[in-house]
Amino acid sequence: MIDFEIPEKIAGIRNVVETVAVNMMRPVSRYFDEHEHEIPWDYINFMHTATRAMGGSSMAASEGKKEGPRFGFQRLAVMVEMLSWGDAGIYLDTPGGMLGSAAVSATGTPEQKERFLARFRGEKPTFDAMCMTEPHCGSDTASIRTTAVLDKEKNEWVLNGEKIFVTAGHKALLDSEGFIVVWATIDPSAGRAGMRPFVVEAGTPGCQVTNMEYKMGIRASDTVTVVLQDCRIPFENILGSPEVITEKSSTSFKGAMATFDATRPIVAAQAIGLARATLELLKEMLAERGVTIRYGLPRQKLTSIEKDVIDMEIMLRSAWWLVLKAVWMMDNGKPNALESSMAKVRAGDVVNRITQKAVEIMGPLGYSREYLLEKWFRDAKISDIYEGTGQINRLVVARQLLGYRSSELR
Amino acid sequence: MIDFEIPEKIAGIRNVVETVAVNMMRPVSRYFDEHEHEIPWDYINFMHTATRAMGGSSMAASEGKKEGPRFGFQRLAVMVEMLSWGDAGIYLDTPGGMLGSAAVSATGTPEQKERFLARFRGEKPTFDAMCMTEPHCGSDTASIRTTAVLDKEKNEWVLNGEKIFVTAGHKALLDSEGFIVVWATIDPSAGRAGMRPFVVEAGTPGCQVTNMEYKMGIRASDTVTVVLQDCRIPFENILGSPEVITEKSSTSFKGAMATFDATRPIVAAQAIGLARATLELLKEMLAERGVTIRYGLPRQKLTSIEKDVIDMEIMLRSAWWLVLKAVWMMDNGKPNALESSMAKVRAGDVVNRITQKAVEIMGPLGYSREYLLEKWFRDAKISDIYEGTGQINRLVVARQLLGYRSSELR
Amino acid sequence: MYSFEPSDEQKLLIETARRFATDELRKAAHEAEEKKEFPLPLINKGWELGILHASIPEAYGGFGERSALTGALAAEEFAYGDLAGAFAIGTPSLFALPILLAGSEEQKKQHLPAVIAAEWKPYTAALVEPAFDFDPNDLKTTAKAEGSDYILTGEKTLVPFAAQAEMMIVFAKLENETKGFIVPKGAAGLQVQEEREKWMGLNALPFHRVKLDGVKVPASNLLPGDFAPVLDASRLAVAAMAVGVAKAAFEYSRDYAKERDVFGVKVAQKQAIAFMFAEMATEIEAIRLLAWEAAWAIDNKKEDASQKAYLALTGAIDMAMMVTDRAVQILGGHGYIRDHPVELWMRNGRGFATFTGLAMV
Amino acid sequence: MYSFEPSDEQKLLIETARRFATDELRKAAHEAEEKKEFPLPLINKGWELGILHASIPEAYGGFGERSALTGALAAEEFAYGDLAGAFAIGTPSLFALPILLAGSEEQKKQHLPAVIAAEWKPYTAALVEPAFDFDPNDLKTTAKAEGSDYILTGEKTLVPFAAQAEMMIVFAKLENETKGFIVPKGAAGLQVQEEREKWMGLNALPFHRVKLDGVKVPASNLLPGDFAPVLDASRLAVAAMAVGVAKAAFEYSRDYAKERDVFGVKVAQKQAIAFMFAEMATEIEAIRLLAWEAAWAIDNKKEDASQKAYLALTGAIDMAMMVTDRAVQILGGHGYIRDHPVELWMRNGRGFATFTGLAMV
Repeated sequence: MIDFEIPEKIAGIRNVVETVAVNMMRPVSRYFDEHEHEIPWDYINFMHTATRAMGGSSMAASEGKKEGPRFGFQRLAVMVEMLSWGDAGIYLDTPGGMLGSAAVSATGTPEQKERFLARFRGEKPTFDAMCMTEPHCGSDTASIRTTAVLDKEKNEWVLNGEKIFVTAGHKALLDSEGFIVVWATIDPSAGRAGMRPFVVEAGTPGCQVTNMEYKMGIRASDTVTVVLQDCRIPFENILGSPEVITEKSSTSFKGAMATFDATRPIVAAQAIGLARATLELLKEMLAERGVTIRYGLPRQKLTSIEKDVIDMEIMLRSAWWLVLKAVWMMDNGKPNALESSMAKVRAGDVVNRITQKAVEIMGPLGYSREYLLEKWFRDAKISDIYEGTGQINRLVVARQLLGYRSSELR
Repeated sequence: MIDFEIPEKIAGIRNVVETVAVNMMRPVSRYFDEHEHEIPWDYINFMHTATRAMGGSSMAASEGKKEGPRFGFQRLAVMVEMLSWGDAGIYLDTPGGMLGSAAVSATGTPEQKERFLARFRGEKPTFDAMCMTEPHCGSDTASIRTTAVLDKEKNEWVLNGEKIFVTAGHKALLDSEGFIVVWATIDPSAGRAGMRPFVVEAGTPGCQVTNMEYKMGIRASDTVTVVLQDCRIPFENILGSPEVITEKSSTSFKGAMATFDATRPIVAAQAIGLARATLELLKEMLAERGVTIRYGLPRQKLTSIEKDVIDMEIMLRSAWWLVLKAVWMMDNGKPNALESSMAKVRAGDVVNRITQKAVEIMGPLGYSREYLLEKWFRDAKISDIYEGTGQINRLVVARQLLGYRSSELR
Repeated sequence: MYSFEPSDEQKLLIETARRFATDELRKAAHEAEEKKEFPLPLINKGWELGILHASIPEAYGGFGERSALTGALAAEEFAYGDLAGAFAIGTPSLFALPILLAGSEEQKKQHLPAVIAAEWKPYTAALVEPAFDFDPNDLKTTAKAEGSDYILTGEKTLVPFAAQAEMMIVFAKLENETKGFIVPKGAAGLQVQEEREKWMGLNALPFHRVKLDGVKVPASNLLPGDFAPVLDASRLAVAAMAVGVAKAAFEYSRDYAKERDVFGVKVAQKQAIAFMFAEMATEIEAIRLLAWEAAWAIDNKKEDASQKAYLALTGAIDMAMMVTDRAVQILGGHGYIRDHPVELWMRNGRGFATFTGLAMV
Repeated sequence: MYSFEPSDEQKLLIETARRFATDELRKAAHEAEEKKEFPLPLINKGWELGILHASIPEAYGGFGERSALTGALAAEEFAYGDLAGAFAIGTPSLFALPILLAGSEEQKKQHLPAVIAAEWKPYTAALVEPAFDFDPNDLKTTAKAEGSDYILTGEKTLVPFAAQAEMMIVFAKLENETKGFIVPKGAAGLQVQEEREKWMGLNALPFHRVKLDGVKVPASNLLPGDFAPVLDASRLAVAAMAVGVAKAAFEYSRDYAKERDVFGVKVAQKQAIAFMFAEMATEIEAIRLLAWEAAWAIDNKKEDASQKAYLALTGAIDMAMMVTDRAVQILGGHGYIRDHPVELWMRNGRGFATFTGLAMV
């Protein structure tokens, strides 16, 4: 039965998160935008304490196999949307389980999940990160060059390589006892089939943060380069069951892709939160200046601004439902590769179109750093880039629609 | 010295053509749209008589090698724009030199030019057509299957194959003593290198018009299928110098491409004429209903309609200058493959966006067959399809911009 | 609780409607358009599926409660088959649903059973006016109270089956509000222009200009209820149909592009074409969800249901144009000739900006 | 007679300007933006190219006649190097050109030689107002005649180098028309806010809020001429600069995409990316031609020159946003970090909707 009513449970959490967004994020949005590489510890500590108080280890979606309907990903999407409405950069500093732990959840053994994820329940806020991109490759994750060689004597993996664009890598490795998940190849000649995820914990010798990026937006979030130089980790830090080591298949790569099916709608939810923030502020600013939007009129009777705002509403709402449908499918165990990439494509588009138009509409006020519109314009752009660019996601969508393998549609 | 003033000579011709468009095309536009496959003889006879009276054989751009600046293609573009402003479908019925004779002009020997083009100076209006597309291929002209085999004994070419989407083919073969230019391969294994253009004259046995298309728009123009079945033509009807026959190069294919460099801006000019007609009528209809466009205001003060109309003006004018620049380069002997495809891309886009928006703005009046807007919407679509789709032309543009051969950018 | 899955009952309906749309409507569409006539037996066959009947309570001769959502699901499927067919089959709804939504108990009792009895009969409604800025909430057709009567004056366009219709609802402005009035065939001052109106699309259907030259109807013919739910019902229906047409165009062009060779591969294997499909499908799904949301809001009597229906239709107008235009583009020259349905869908596609009032669910 | 080729003289200028833009401005841009200061020596070097001087007749100390077209050609090249630099170097034009275009003979004689003598000095102008719907033809800043003086009241934003400027032109509404007034540094009631304004881009330049609290200037400080040519000069300049920034973004992303591998080929070999480039280049060229047409119309005193300048800028606003956005997109993650210039260009790219008044040619 089709239903667009937010589940009560989620609505409650949403209200709580809204309070956080309003009181702990918005007031410091500009500060952390202008003080790049400073860390919003107040927000982080609060979120950590609150999550612990609520008995959870993180915002993550896992909730065991209970009876009845499952809401984990829907709840996560709603929370992320609201936090990103608060501040898209600060949201990325939320402790306790981002993309790295999503990979652990998706591909790790029960033992590994306990070993790596338990830390998020600890006293101090702890972070994780995903290391995928390398200097020579962007979305082309199959051409990763970081190597993992098994030292059989010591039963250790030796990692060598360089990873860039690691979101929250500084916090995971240097500001907490966190970990990163590093994608590396155990057989450079095998392409995708050789790719495996490895957990490298904070403090591991040979694992260094060598660079922090200066970015257009989301400046409250750190983006770093991680260099692995003869970095040794225990044998058991390869994610998944032992057979992944010898089996030359792309199962494990598919694991990474499955991670994306789960994380893309969440990244899309970030975009939506930011887009909603923008549209709401735009309407407020306009209303303060006597411009209200007359819904229901034929286009011929609208002003240019009204038409733009109405188009924004259409984009925003419809993209949000795409996101919710994708996570709802996730919660209900339906394969959602198509829907999650659709949601990402659409949300990445929409947030850019909305923020770009909002800045234009508000003229000098839009372009000024006195208001947050210009910041959100800058924050927005990342949504169409990370976790697969708009182009990569269009490819994924097209392959699903057309029934093509990646060799058939490149 | 950059100059946007229309040359006096062309301005004069433009005025003449405008009279034709207003008096001989517009009044019968709807009639020929609703009576598909009827032929507008009044217009045709008038144009033929007028062209002869002015001493020309056709509208075509050739004007010999005189001293001083050359205007041939600029003049042609301006005339075509105006005729297409009159009626895009009827314009295609203009006698005396369309794409077929463009190919003869571009690739034929002097003897061939005289032999094939003289007929346009005759008493009766005469037509020509270009046969490129085949049922299995659209823009992929390199995969043509129509064959030309030399019967050395009789010194004749024997053509076999089927050509579709032949514009004005019925008029060239059945309604006048015209000709068609057929692209066929003399060596099916050679790809592009085997392609040659052949002239098949009206009345040649084995050359049959087998089908007339019913189309969305430009219904005043005939689009036919031509079947060649053991169709024998004289050896001398292969366009170009004798060496083209034996030389296994793609020179001759490049000849076809050069034809396109000359014809694409002309097809773009058609699109512009139609787009201008639409914008003018739209503004008139709006003005009659009390809506005028306030130029000069910031977007924030515009109505939705004003913004749309202003955007249309921008699109239209800028596309027109792209067209003129492309033909100006042609006249000045500058290579214009990039510019001519840019003009086609832009004009094909623009005419569709303008006609689509105009129909929408005028609501029920836009959708009604009482006005010409809906017809122009239908006529417009062909501009982004024939003479290379918008996609093919984007490829051509991109290859030029990026310096890629077609094997590098497919 | 969020859910994006139709109920089992709805799924059954979707399947039935789709089968009818695919096996019958789609096959008749081209000839109907070219011959400018939609075959009556086929209309009747569609009518017998009982979509409208399922919206009318038993008390008035039907067998269900109206669900805008169910109606939208069916409308999408019908339009997926053929838009003219979908409009034709649904024409009696234009009369019945305003009565159901805004009529008095007496009006319901009097008219609803007659409409849904047995055969499809052309009951219709006159909403659209021949103005570029036609606004259903600010009509130029007026109604004035005169004693116990109302006098209707104005001009309507795009009235389907007006020449044959037993009765029609005429919408007019009464004291700054849009209201519906039941006008019987042959009422004095009611001039149904004999000649059919000609449109860019929908040539299979008879549309007529209707002039109201002081048409007098008794006060009891005024539908007392609000116009808003009626307009919502129409905007939703038209939005859902836009989704149906777009889906048809998407699928047809996709199948074509997967079959046809170009430069040694299939057309669909070209990235630029494949991206078009990705965007078309995403846009279709986005607007479908928006339409569903509007339908759900209507059924659950949400305060902002009208706004949602408006947004859904506004989005659907652009989506349908974009998708149908691209479908033609992808077929290239083949898209431009009338042998393939995409050119018809593109003409339909542009019409959604003007079709409010031609369907209701 | 149509021609799309600059004169030999113009070609020389383009080359000189481009060399300076590429070798000097472009290289300084990143640091200037990050350090929030544009190096004065570089401004002076650009100034010495004498673009403004070539627009001022000898009688006023210059060495030429103003050509909007030549100015537009130079503006494109400068902005191609760096927009902040282009604005900085051209700031004195904001003062000189209104005087040239709308000033009295006396004003020209008095001020123009001073402006173009030797070193670059920050003469400026205050046009923009802090309102979302800022309209240069309907200013909120007012001028009122009082005896033989004018009283200026209002608030201006985005005034470049306002704190240092010797003099500025303040535009205000006088009897429903926009007029320029020469306001000297330190005039009573002239409040230049000390703290620099902060914008999304152009951090290299000092912009200040300026309040006019009943600033009194003598009648002789009113520029008697029409505002229209001044506005045209600014719209054209900003449009040409948008073309320059877009061209920079196009070329940079093109070169990047031709270098970088993805899935075994170069990024630029992907059809979807290649199509982006085709559209970017086409759009840039289209708007460039529109700007040239406007410049030509201005120089040839065509009646519709104002409309053409307006259309060129309006088109340029969208074009610049589209092109710079795509350039970032094509670089992906690398486009988002400040090591590459495309992110700066994208921030500039959005600004063209607001930059009218910051440049004139």
